[in-house]
Amino acid sequence: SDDKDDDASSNPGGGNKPTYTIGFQGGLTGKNAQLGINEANGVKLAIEQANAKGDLPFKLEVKTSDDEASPDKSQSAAQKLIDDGNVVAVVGPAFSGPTKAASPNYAAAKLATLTPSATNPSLTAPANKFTALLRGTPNDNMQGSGMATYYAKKLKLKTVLLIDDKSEYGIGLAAVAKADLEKAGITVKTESIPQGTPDYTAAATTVKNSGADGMIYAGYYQDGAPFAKKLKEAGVSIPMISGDGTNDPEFIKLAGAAADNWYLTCPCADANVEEATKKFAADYKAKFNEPAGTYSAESFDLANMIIEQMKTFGAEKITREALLNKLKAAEYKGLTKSFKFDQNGEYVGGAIFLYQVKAGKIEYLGDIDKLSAA
Amino acid sequence: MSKAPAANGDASTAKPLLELRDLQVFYGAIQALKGIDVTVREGEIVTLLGANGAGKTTTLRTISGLLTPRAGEIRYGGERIDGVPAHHVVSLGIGQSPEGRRVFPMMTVTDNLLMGAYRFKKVPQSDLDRVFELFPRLKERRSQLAGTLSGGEQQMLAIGRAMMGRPRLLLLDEPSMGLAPLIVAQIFSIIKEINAGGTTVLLVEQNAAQALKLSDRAYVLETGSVLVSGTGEQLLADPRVREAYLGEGAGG
Amino acid sequence: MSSVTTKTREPEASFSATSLAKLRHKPWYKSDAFRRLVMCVLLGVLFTIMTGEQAGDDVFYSLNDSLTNWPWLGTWVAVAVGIWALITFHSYLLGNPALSPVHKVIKDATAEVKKVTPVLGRREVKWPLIIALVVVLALLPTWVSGFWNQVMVNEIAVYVLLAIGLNVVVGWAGLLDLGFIAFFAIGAYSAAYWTGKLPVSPPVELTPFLVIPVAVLTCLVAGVLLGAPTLRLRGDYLAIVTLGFHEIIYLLATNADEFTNGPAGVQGVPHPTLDLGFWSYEWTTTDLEQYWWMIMVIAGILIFLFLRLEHSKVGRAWTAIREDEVAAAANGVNTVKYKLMAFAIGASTSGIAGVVMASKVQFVSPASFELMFSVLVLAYVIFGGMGSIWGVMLGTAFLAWLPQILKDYVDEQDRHMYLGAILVIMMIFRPQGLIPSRRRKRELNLAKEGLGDADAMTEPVGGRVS
Amino acid sequence: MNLNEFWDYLIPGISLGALYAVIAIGYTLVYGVLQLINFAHSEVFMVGAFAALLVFTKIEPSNPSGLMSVGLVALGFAVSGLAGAGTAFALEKVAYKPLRVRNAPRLAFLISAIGASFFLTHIAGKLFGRDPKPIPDLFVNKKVFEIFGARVSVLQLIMVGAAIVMMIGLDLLVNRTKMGMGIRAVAQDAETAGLMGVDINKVISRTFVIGGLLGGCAGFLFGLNSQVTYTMGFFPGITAFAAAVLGGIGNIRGAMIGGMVLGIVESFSAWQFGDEWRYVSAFAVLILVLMFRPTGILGERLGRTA
Amino acid sequence: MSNNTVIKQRSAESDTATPVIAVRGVTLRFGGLVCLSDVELTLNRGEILAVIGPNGAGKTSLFNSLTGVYVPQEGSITLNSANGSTHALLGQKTHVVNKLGLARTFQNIRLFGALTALENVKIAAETRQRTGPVSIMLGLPNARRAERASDRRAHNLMEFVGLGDKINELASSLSYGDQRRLEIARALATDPQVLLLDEPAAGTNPTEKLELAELIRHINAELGISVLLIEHDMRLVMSVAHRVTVLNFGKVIASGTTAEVQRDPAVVEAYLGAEMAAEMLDAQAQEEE
Ligand SMILES: Nc1ncnc2c1ncn2[C@@H]1O[C@H](COP(=O)(O)OP(=O)(O)OP(=O)(O)O)[C@@H](O)[C@H]1O
Ligand SMILES: Nc1ncnc2c1ncn2[C@@H]1O[C@H](COP(=O)(O)OP(=O)(O)OP(=O)(O)O)[C@@H](O)[C@H]1O
Ligand SMILES: CC(C)C[C@H](N)C(=O)O
Ligand SMILES: [Mg+2]
Ligand SMILES: [Mg+2]
Repeated sequence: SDDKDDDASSNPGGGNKPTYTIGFQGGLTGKNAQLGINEANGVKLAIEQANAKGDLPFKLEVKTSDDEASPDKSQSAAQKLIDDGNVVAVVGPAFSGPTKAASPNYAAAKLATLTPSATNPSLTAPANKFTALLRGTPNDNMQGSGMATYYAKKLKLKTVLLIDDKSEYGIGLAAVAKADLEKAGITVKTESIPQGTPDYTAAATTVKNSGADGMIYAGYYQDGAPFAKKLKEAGVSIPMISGDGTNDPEFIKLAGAAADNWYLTCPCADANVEEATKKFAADYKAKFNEPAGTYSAESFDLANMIIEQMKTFGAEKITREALLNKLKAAEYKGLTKSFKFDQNGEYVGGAIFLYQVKAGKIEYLGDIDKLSAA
Repeated sequence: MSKAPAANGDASTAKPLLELRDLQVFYGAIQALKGIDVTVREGEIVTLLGANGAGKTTTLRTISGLLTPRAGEIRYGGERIDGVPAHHVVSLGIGQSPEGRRVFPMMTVTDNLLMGAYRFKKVPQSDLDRVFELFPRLKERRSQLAGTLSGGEQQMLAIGRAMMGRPRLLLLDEPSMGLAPLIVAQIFSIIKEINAGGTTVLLVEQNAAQALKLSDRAYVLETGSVLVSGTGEQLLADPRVREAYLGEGAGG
Repeated sequence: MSSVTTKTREPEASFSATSLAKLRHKPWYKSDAFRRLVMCVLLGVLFTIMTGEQAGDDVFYSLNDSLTNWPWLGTWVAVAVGIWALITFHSYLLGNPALSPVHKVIKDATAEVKKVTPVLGRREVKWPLIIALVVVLALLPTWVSGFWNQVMVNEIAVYVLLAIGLNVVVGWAGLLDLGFIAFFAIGAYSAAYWTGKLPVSPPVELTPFLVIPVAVLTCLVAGVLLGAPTLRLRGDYLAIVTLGFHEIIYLLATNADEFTNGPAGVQGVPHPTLDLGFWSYEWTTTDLEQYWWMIMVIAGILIFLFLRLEHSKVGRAWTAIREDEVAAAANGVNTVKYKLMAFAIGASTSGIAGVVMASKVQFVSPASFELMFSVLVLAYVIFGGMGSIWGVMLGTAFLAWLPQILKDYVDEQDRHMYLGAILVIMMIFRPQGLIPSRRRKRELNLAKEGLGDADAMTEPVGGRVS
Repeated sequence: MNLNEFWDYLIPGISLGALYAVIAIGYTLVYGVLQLINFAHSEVFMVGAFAALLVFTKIEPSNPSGLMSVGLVALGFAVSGLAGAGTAFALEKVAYKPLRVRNAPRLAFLISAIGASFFLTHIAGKLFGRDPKPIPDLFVNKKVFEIFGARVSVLQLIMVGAAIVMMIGLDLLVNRTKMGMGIRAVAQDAETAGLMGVDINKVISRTFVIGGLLGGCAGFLFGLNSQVTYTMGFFPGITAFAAAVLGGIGNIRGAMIGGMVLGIVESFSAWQFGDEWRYVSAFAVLILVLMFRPTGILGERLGRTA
Repeated sequence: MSNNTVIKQRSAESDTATPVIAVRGVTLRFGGLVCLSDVELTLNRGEILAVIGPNGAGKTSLFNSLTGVYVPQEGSITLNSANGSTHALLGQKTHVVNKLGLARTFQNIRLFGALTALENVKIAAETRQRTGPVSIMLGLPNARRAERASDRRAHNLMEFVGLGDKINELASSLSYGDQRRLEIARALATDPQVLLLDEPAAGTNPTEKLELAELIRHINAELGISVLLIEHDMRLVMSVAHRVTVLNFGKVIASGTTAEVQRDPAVVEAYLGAEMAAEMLDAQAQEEE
């Protein structure tokens, strides 16, 4: 549903400006609801701030649509946005599965969807004809290979244990990492430790007994944190690396000291270094009384990217198709990274950055390729 | 079987222990009792007779608080007790052996008996002994699960269990149902014995001939109303009763 | 308490007129009116929390916020007390609830309905009505927005199909099935397999319509495979086994990546096509009504077939098994056969729904088959009124529609909270469901009188035998 | 299969099994008395965990050890147990009693239970946030013991110890006290129990309270072992219910055995086949056992039989 | 439409030579408890055999063993059909036993309460029909024909047991005595050779008992069905049974004609009691006069 606070932030300029809506589709209930909520909030914040600035030639609203992270609920969630003639572009869908289910509908409606987090590589395959989908994030291939590179080149490990969480995200990431690790001549052992495992003690024992000298965890922080705790208890001290699903302050909050020394990758630049991101974090916390979470900032960026393109229309009426075409060609420098798409809607560029948890803080180490080359 | 001294003479003058006045009970829209009056005096054995569905069980269940009458009253020792919930009625000294025995199948015989004394904080061994004395069969089987007892044994247990609550008034619902002839005879003599020990008994029976022989007075119910009432002998002699409830050629 | 003391027994429980009076009349704090008041106030507080702020990082935030938000809290509590007062004074003032105008309105209304029902049952009224209903339903998608079109197909119609199937298992045969969505999954994966979209390729590729019979067959077999070893189980034992079966199927879909592509799912299941030689038709992503009509036809056929079953030898045998399995067997009913039949029919219906879903969404992944959905379909069926096809259809439509319409009124994240509350309230006030079947209603009435169980699912394990 | 690993996996299996057992008892007790799957029991468990979370978030213990830790853990049990008991009590009054009074069909109870479960889950999500939250450390000393070369953490000892104490206590309560006898009697024949002077409503309430108490404590332990979320009840709930059935639903000792078996099976299957096959193995074992023993390992006990 | 068209009639003459059911050396145990021990029993074609004995003697368990509800550990149970074939019943499924020709009633009435009286009977009658779910779903003519046939048969049977006017009442709303009759009608609908009645008179009053005795004789004489009867009411037993077998603690302690059995001291001691025995002898003497 629409956010109640929207009216509060309505422009002072008055009545005759047109109103446009930016949609958001993601899982607000169901499994991993928190991720969807993080993203929705990012979008809401962007729109509130844009309206508040008062320099827009139009008024903006936001419309969220919950797909419960389920593919079969995705089409109707998408349709809700498609039906609303005011919706000119959509941030989302958040998850790859729902993205696959709904993209044909968006394509037919020529409604731009900029996903901040659907990372499954196959989404941008031209054969899909997902012509309205623009991926605002490097896909799993890039992160997975980043991890592999670091282990192979920098740490020079022999055997790596690769663990996925049986989520779509986790297995995607793991598959790529596996291929790249093997390419680098590293022996790979794989395990799956699904989300919501009731007790990670057995899993930690498995890691301990595996004989690997490095571990990759492809999953989210909700599961990574208790796992990290048990790993620490088990006395596992090999290098551990995880992706953007874990790269979140919550990880440290949940795992406590057990998070120390974990490497975390992310296609996103350090969210804490720059002034702008600090302001974002503060504003977010102020509005939603919780710190910005995974993908909040990316969603914020994508919403702003849309708004920026909308501004280029000036007084002209904004149509979906026109906006879609502009977005396809656009380039935008956000808080987290620069956004640009190739002809398939795939994210272009995308360095992967490495972080490490040290004494309860996520510290920025640098561009993973550069680090590995060094 | 010792002939217990007939209490007829003084019972008729004893003060009433239980009085039902114009009792009306409904199951939803169905009226099961259409205003019955029954009196049980201290020390008596009173029998309720009647065909299936006449309302005998309903009467007992209303007395013990499982059903609430829509009209009329129940007086016990002179005080109204209708509307008192079942688990409090027991503590007034009204014990019941329900239709179909209803022993707790997964409890031992002893535990079943102790359940009968649930209202007491402590149960004296003598109470158990008294029941075991009445029913030696139960003593043999005291640690057997009640569900595995035979029908007759279960019936004994149900009566024994009711006795454990030291009732002043004992309600027995068809204690002879489904029992072998030998056991039926036993049960009746035990009822007599219990009564001789000072417990007033309200008995519901299909087995009219035997019940009437044993009781001081009796009521015949028919579709929720009292049809005839009188002393045991009177009813045994009543042609209507003889025809409907004793069948032809019933021994007397 | 299996120990026994030898001390003298308690003094005989004594009772006096006053103590008895106390027992006969509840003290004020136990009175219905007072309890209702407490309940209303608590509900007021609860409602304040329900409509309060979403907590985030700080676990106390929402609690502090709603319980110190006096105007808001006060309003809700006042409303609650107001409602209480209305109810209480209403019945006090009138003394006799029968005098209440509300009561009268309800009574009149039911009387009217009772007058109308037999008329509705008459042939010359019934058929025109049914035809009118079908026409309205068929035209429905052309009147509503694309969103509701999607909802009608993906969320409502597919689940209505499922509910029709589950009704056979639970409503008619009385087998408590908590894993029904497993067959839905099998249907959907069959569609993906036979259209060549799974990592493993099929011997021949089929179009979705041709997959339907194959999926029906597959589910039939799966239903029998599940049914056969579990037939000795009753009630809740069966429930947990079916639930386990669901989990196993779900986890196989998730874990057996080589066959199912795991959690990533498979994409591109084609839309159905119809080729009659002289005329061919292809369903598309954008023609939403077409799917609605297709499901209407499928549901129509199923209803046509199943309605016959209910009042036939088969339906009666199911009822017999449901009520008393030993007695049924003793009268020659082959309980195994009929139970398997129910499982198989239910499973195949579910399979059809799976194929439809797969080709509509064109994407199949385990996420559509979570345990929660099994629980939900069961809730739909019971909510609608087990055993009555019309009831379960209505119940499903309502409960599947509800979360969608709630989107416009409450925080999307909170929808399940309201759904849960509605389920509880509904079961309190209408435990038999929206439109219970006649037989089920009778069973319920019998249960109310203490003669047997309303759903005939409490037969002691192993059965009564005498 | 080397023997060291065997112990390595057995021990977490036992501690997890102990938790399942404690939750399973809640199901079994309620089932025994009301013949009802208390689907919302998993939310009682969740509420217990949140209660502990709230208290410890307020207290913010810093580096507790020694007696302090003991006190905190005891506090955790008290708070979570009370919260669980309270929730279960309210649940019975709101979601079940009205149906009981109306003599509703049993499946209506199931749906009411499911509704209550949804409601509690999501109101907790709203009230406490939807992100997982950690219970602060209650003992810095995570000293690990070794048994047969396998590690045993303090928390595991607490889990198993608490479970054993609760199980023994409950077993005594049900089999040795007057209240327990009342519970058993109501389970077997409620109406007749009433005729014996048992207040049926009170017994039912108490049963819920006891089950809730155990469930709440289990929630606390579970939260301590990992973290607290509004959806945390669902899977442990399902597994514990399976455990109750596996042992013979209605049978308290059966619930204990069932819980243990499932905990160990899960752990061993994590070892042998991988963590993703945990539940598959657990349910496969459940189905197999029920095929050969349709009334569970120990059969029904509290409940009625023919 | 007369009964004969639907209810098959068998030759009513009591052919005492051929046993319909032969129970040989049957032993049934529950754990340590021996419920039936080496039981021998023969039911001859056309006969009414009463099985009596104290509570818990194993009478109902014997019925359960005959009908496949229980599977005795030892012994054999054979059914000799009217058409000359013989079947081993031990270990057969309940519904198979029923198909072979054994129908029963239950000690505690077990009707399908939410169905009408007629439907109760139809269910049983339909187990003899071959129509499958597919033809029913499609409404094929054979399914309709079958439906009509079972309807007719059920009507006739209801008429036969004297419930012709209660066809559309709910089974649960019938009076106790009528429910007993309905159970019998339902059992008859499966067209049995042998009818097993478990305490059909329990909880009925003397008048109803007389009517019941009449019905049992009717079933035996008119339909030619052999009857195995468990009953505690000695008057009923004596008035209908041709022979009596007495069980005690799972063993057969006596077997013979009614007169023989009531004089048997073991039976008197274990079951009848001296008083009852004397009473019965009296009654019999009166009747003979
Ligand atoms: N729970 C119930 N619900 C509805 N009607 C009932 C219920 N119990 C009994 N009745 C009806 O109330 C009437 C009286 O029944 P009741 O059980 O008191 O008869 P009874 O004299 O004890 O008969 P029986 O000899 O069969 O035990 C009957 O018509 C019966 O059908
Ligand atoms: N399923 C069972 N499990 C254990 N014991 C059983 C079982 N069924 C029957 N029994 C026992 O077998 C014995 C015989 O029981 P049965 O019901 O056959 O007696 P009966 O002769 O029919 O008695 P009644 O005349 O009281 O009906 C009893 O002691 C009974 O407890
Ligand atoms: C992290 C998530 C919100 C989504 C995930 N990357 C996916 O592709 O599904
Ligand atoms: Mg009665
Ligand atoms: Mg018997």
